[in-house]
Amino acid sequence: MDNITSLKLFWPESVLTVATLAMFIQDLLVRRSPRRELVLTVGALFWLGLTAAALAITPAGNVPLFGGLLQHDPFRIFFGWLFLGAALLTILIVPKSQQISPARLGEFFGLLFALLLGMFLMASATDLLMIYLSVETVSLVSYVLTGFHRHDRKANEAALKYVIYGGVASGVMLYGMSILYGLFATTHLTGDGGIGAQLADVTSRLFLAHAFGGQPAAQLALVVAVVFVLAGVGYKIASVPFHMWCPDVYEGAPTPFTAFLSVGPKAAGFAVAIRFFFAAFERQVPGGGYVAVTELPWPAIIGIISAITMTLGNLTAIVQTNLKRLLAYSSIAHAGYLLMGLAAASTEGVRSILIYLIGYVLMNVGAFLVVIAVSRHTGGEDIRDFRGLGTKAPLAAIALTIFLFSLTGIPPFAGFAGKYLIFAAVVQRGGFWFVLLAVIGVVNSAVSLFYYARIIKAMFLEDALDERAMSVPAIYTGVLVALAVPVMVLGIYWQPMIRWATNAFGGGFAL
Amino acid sequence: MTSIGLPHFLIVGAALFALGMVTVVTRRNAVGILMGVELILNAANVNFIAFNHYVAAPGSLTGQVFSIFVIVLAAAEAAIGLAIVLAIYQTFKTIDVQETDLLKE
Amino acid sequence: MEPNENIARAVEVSWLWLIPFFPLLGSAINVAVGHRLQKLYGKRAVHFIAVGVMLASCVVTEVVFWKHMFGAEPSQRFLEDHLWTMWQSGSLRVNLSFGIDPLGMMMTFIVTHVATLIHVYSTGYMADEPDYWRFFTWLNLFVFSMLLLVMGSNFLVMFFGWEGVGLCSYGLIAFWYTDVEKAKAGLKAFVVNRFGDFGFVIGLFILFWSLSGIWNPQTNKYEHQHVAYVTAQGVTVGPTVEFRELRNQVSDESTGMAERLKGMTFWGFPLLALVCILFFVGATGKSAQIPLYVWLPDAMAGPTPVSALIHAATMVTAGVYMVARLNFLFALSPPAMTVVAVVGVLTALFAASIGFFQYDIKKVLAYSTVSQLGFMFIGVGVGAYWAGVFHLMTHAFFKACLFLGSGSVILACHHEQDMRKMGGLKSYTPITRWTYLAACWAIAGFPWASGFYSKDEILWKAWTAENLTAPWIGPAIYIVGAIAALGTSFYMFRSYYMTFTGEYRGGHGHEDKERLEDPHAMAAHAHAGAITHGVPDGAPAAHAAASTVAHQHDESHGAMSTPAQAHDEHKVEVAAATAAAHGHDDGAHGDAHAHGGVPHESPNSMTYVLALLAFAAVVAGFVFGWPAAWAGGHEPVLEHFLAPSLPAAEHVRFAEPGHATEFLFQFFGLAIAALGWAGARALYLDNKSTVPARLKEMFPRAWSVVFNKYYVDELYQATVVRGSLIVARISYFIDQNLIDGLVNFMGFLGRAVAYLDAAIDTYIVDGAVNGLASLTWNSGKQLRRIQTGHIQSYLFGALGGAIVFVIIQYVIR
Amino acid sequence: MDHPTTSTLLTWMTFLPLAGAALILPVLALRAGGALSKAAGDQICRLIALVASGAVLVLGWYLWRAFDPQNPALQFVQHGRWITAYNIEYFVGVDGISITLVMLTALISFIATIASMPWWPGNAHLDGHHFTQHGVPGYMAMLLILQTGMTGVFVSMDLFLFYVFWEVMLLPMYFLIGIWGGARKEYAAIKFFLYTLAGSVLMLLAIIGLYFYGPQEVVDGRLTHTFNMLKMAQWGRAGGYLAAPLIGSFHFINLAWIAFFIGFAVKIPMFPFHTWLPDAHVEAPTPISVILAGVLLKMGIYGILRINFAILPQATKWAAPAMAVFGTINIVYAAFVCLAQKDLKRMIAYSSVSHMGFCLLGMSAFTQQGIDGAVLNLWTHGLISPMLFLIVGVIYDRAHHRNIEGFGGLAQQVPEYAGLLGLAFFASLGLPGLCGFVSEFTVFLGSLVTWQTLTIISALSVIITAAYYLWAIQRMMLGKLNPTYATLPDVNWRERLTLYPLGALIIVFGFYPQAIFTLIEGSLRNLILPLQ
Repeated sequence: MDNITSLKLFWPESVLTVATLAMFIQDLLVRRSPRRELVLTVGALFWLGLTAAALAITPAGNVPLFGGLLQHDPFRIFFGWLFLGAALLTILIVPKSQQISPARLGEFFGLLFALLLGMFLMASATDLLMIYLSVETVSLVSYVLTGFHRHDRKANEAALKYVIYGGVASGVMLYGMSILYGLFATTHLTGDGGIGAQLADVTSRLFLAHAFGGQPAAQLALVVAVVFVLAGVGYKIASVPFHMWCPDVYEGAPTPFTAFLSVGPKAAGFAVAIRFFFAAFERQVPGGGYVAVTELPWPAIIGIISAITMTLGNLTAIVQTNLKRLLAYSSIAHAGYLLMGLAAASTEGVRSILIYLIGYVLMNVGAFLVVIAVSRHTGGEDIRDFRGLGTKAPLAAIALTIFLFSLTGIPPFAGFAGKYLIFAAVVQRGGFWFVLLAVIGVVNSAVSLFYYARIIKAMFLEDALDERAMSVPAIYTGVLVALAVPVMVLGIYWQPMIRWATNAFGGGFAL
Repeated sequence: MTSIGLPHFLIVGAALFALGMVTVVTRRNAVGILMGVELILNAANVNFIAFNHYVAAPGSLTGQVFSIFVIVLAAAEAAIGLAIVLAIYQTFKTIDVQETDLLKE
Repeated sequence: MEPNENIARAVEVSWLWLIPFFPLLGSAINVAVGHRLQKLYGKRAVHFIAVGVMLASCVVTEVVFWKHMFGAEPSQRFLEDHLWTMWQSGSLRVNLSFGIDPLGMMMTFIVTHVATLIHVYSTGYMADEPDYWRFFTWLNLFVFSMLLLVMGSNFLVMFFGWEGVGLCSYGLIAFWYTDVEKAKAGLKAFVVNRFGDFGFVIGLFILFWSLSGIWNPQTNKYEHQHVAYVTAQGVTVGPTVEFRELRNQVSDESTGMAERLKGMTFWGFPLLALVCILFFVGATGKSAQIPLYVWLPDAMAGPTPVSALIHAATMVTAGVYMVARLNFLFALSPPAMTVVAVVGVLTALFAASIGFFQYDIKKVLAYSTVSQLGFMFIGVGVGAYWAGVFHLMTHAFFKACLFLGSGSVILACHHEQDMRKMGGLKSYTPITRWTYLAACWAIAGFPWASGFYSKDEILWKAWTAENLTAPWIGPAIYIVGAIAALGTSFYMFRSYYMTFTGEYRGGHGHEDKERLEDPHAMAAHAHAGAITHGVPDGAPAAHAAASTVAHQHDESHGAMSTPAQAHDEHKVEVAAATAAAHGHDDGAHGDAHAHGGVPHESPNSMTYVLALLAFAAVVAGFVFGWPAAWAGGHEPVLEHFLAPSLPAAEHVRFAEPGHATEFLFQFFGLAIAALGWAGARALYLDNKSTVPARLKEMFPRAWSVVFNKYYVDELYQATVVRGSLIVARISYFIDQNLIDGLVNFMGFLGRAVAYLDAAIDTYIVDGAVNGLASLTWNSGKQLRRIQTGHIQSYLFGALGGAIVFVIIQYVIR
Repeated sequence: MDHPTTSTLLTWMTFLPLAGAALILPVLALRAGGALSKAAGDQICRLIALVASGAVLVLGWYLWRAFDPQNPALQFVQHGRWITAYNIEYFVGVDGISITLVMLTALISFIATIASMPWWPGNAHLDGHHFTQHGVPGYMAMLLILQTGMTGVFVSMDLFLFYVFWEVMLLPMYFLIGIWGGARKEYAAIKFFLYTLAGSVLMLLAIIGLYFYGPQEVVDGRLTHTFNMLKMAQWGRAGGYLAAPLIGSFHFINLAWIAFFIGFAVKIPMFPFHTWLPDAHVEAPTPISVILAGVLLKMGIYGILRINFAILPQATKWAAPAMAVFGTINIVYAAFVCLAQKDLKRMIAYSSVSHMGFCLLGMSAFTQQGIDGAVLNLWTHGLISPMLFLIVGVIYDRAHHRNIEGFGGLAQQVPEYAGLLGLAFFASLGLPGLCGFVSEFTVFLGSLVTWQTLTIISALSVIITAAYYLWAIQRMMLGKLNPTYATLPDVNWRERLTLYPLGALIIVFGFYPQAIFTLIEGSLRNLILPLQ
């Protein structure tokens, strides 16, 4: 599809590009205004709304854009809405969080939109180049936002670590991409002549010859390349062994951004991973199912990673006392659960990931929101700061309880729906290894209860350190309710989520 | 009589990659580490160019374009990295180094 | 075909349930409002209810007998009253229904009538008991349970009663629970009986299933054969718990059930023997036979009327009754019968030997009871069912009489039970003395008192028994039994002479243990306690305090300095006790007998009862058991009456040596009794002889062994009780430390790993940046190592991971 | 869709308490708004809880009257779509297996609610720390939610629905123990929660497995699997699950059976998964112990019957010996442990472990009597153990300790209490005439044909049981009165209201257990048919 017509389907990204610039300009314009905080928030919401509108009016379809750099399909739209939701929550949270000074609010929003743009691109990239670019965009902006407090040493440490990890990871990924390019002589994943197509038809395996001397070496090269790419993705979704940056960055970054970081880029990373593996190594069969086209055992490797990731994440989380770190490790564990869905390498698996992500956005942001609310009051994020929350701010406490139980994956909360579907997908694959993976998964979710329950225990079973009444901003209360209610409703009735996921993946279209 | 071929380029690329890695994991200086990252990126660039020449269909410029993009992004990354190093300088200069253990339980 | 007279057909009598109902009603009333009644209207109200319901149930029993039993056709003597089906599960159907056949009739008679008498007696004996209502509640409840046991038409109802009487005996033995020893005696009785019940129930299970299938001797697996069906004779063949149906299908040859059962084995044992022995295990529990007799002597901790009713006349005979009730089963299995008879005779001898040297009058009677029960088991064991049951009846009379007599004596001697502190009572308590003597006469087996007929019938049947596993066993049993009989005669007269002849040796204070049995004393101690706790002097203060703490009968034991002092307070305080604590007159004899004075005869409510029982003890023998040998072959009344209930009696074979021999053996019996009496008279009359003392000197060890009941209690204590407690501790230890410990250890392991992991993260990461930061400024040499090390390790970690995955991937494919 | 809706009764019984809990929220709002005083708010919450659970009890009575014992099939069915994508349905109904438990839940919940009321005179000894005094709205809400969860477990016929209720039940229980519990409440609560969750997550996998290897049906033109337990049961009896592929070298049915069994064994609780129970009981407030012992423990057995027996009969046969052995261990081992207890509540908790062993033994025999006795034992133990825990509660409220040896001679100070205690203890040790005996007897009778040795060993435990109960009575009630308790008040009206009904029922069902047998026998006969 040529570029001009492609632009028709490129509205959301276009709007976001403009929005980024617009936010900076608006920031300059209202620099003197006393009500800049409000003005900027409204502005941000306006642009977000505009993006949403653009996304809404974008006609459905399944076409490559810009000569196959991007792919316009429901999958992308789904993630678009997910990202917008996360962004909306962040925008609502930021102003009252007392972590972003009004003076730099516009800057923050601007960067946020840039980040959003990168994520949108990640969700639709079908070309190695585009993948690299979008990942880098997201990374670069994230570095900046992590070190947003120029004078906070924690923030700086975090930012530095992030840069180094990110740089190396993306470098490794790039190197892997270069090898892929060498093997296939193309950077397209999809389309005829794309990597997927080449792998799919056995005859064209000859290509391997002229790159390296013969099959085995080529296979090794392919494996290396895949793993290197995986390193880049794994770093984005914070899976072992590329997770170490995660806790420090989460702790160092301003909490509203941490909340966003824990859901947005992670989701985007999964979008990339799903696209990469399913476009390149799987072929869609009539009826929406997928079958492997190579003997490359990528599900196994993903399975192993997911097992290690969730186990380490959970075990480490047990001993955390700082809630931001704790949630960081818990988010690592959740990356592990999500990878299980990917390891299933089936339509159901991917759908379960998508559904899990919906619940995950709601409950994780919600949890961070309560953390922000508490740290506004106590100035700390330790578990002991949560003591007696049940009496000081019952509503927040109940909300957090709901989110945590949902994260544990106990019915009737949304987290359970996602988790159930992931396990179902894995068990459906059958066979000893998949069942073992599932067992590891369920045992982990039992273990995770241990540290989530510690927080609940602190809130309800222990007495407060001080008797100061705690005030929760009305907007926060509103957001909390707005998050808790769907968490419960979707937990009891998840038919709609299934519908969205079914539309988004494995329908009549290929990635 | 051997002519320079794809393997030589790839070896150079691999060497660069290895060097970059080594730099990253051994240098003590933040700036040095960032340099290591640059090396890694350029190792990829070398590969891209070489493959573009030897493997890709004649007239295709994908590899070239890719490498150019990489150079641009590398610059951006370097800029941000240095900026952060600078920030660290500002914050940490004022404080005793022994007390800078913040991100810990 | 003509109806087979072996088949018992039921006659519906829809009001049999009234017999047990009345006592139940009485106890219900008393438990609900007895306490209040006693407060408002005095003890009269309480025992009016209790005795009233007993009389009612007696009347019903009489009506049943004269209306349906007396002169009815043998086949018409199976009265049944079906109330409702309690539960039904598969082939198991449990009815709440009562059945009275001649055997049951006799037992019902004994239970209701003797119980009524003892109720009356209790009104006198317990007159000073503060918890009067509680006593009669238990007593009525006991009669109810006993009637369930006797009248139950199936194993389950019988078992309801079986355990019910156990419960009541627990409650009555531990009636004065403030004394821990008495409480422990109750516990012991119940738990020991549980052993027996266990056997009973297992036996029932095995029998039940055997009626509809077999236990494959190879695999020990149960193989179901048929469901219940009805023969042309109208006999239901199949699993059942109804006595009558069981009896019919076993004793009616056409069903072939008897042969089936004979042929069957369970775990290699002959099934019938196993089942019967298991039932007998139950019997040993209830009827205090070896090895489960140990609870009965301790049970004497209960009030004496209780000992008379439960531990002499009725409950302890339940085992005998059960064996007689199941005669058709036991008769099929000579081994089982032999076991029963042998255990019986051994118990008889063993208990008698212990009885020789006891000083506590109630202990003597207790062991004599055990021994007499042994005789009964000889009877039912050798197949002379009617004889065993006959002895059961006569024993009910004379043993009840003896116990009540001892109660009267104890009361007379101010709650003294040690015969060494008695003596010469014949002048003080003539009625008691004569009744006691009559009962001794009966138990020793002098003609024409009842014991003579029943005991000699049993021993004679033992001699002539041919249904045992070996021919020599019968005679052997006879000889041992005869020795036991000799012992009986001896120790009974010993107790008589020690108690009633010579000089009165008691009357000065009692030791602590007896005091607790004495209601007066209990009340008094409240005051002693009040004094010692409250204001130390001054009667009015004592009274004030008394009324407040009147219920704490035991406060004083620690504080009580000397028996003498106790006794004085005792005298002073009795009036106050009864007056202040339970402010009303005490019916029968409020303060009739002040304590510490001379012995005194008991009130009429007790003496009349004694007289009646003594009369029965004397006459019951020849009325019901006039031997066939004397009557020219007419079988005794009772045997004739019981015949329909004991179908097996005619299958069990006995030798027929002719009348001469029988007379000879009856003479032996007389001689034995006389010998025992003479010995006792020589040694214990008027407490003159010094022989006993010298014998005691001569064989101190032997004496102490016997006196201490062969240390059986200690043995059980050391093995069973200790054993189970140790097992318990071990199990609990396992629970706490191993299982839970394991769980906690897993938890700990998890946390340990977690800490480790966290440490790696933290240190590598922090160290990295700290080092970095530090280095970026002053290239501090000391941190160099750390920094390089850290950066290496953390990025190597990532890289190493990647490489590992490469390898894995390569390997997997 | 077969099993058309015939009644909404069960839905009412299930969600009425939840509605009550929802009703508490506005009360909270009013209280927060200051429109209500704290005391008034508390009273209203108590009233709501009482009315809600009382109403459920009435419905339960109606259910009992309207239930047709002749019909072994499912009754009072309500059927609705829930999540069509996975063919998950809202499907509730009762048959002989569950009817008694539904009634029991209603009864015990109501009694527990009464036991949570401080209204009646003679409660002066309840200080501010007493569970009836603080956090009343939360307590009542949790109690009601718990009741919904419990009822739901027993009525749901859709496996997924079952699992949801099963998990929902955990949360309120966790808080009820953790907030209103005793000294080591946090430990006990988390232990309970983790144990049960660990058990149930494995169950989740097994459920998924049953779903995918289970029967298929066409729903709106789509061939799909089903969570319908009845269809699964038909499929299982027909041997459908035998066709499932091996997992590693294991048969699917065996693995699934084990997974379910572990999940349920934790709840029973079965040795060696029982150690959470003593702690939970000792720390839980009295009404919660009542519910724990009265209803929660029953769910394990119920689940085994409903799922392991009905859906995986082949595997059940395969595992029967293990069940019998574990049952025996439970019975004997726990009885001995009881003998070693000093803490009264702990002793009774272990006695529950011992008595639940009867169910395992009876079920594993596959005889009518065995399984009837097992299910009856759920009912009888469901009446007796609550009474026992209430008895403990009475003394604990007054003496503030439960050390058996710390009492002595109480019988003369509190005769009425002593009488009730005696009744409960004797009922529990299986005295004929009280309902405990009936189930014991029937279980042993039924299990003897299959497990001779084990039955005889287990039957020996009746001696131990008698020993530890009577010993406890002797140490607490008999002997010299411990002067410390010279002024101990006897039971008050609140306690009478909870104790006497239970006592009466214990006696009634001791003489007329047929009332229960008629309800259960039909369904149970069908249940064990494929197992014999």
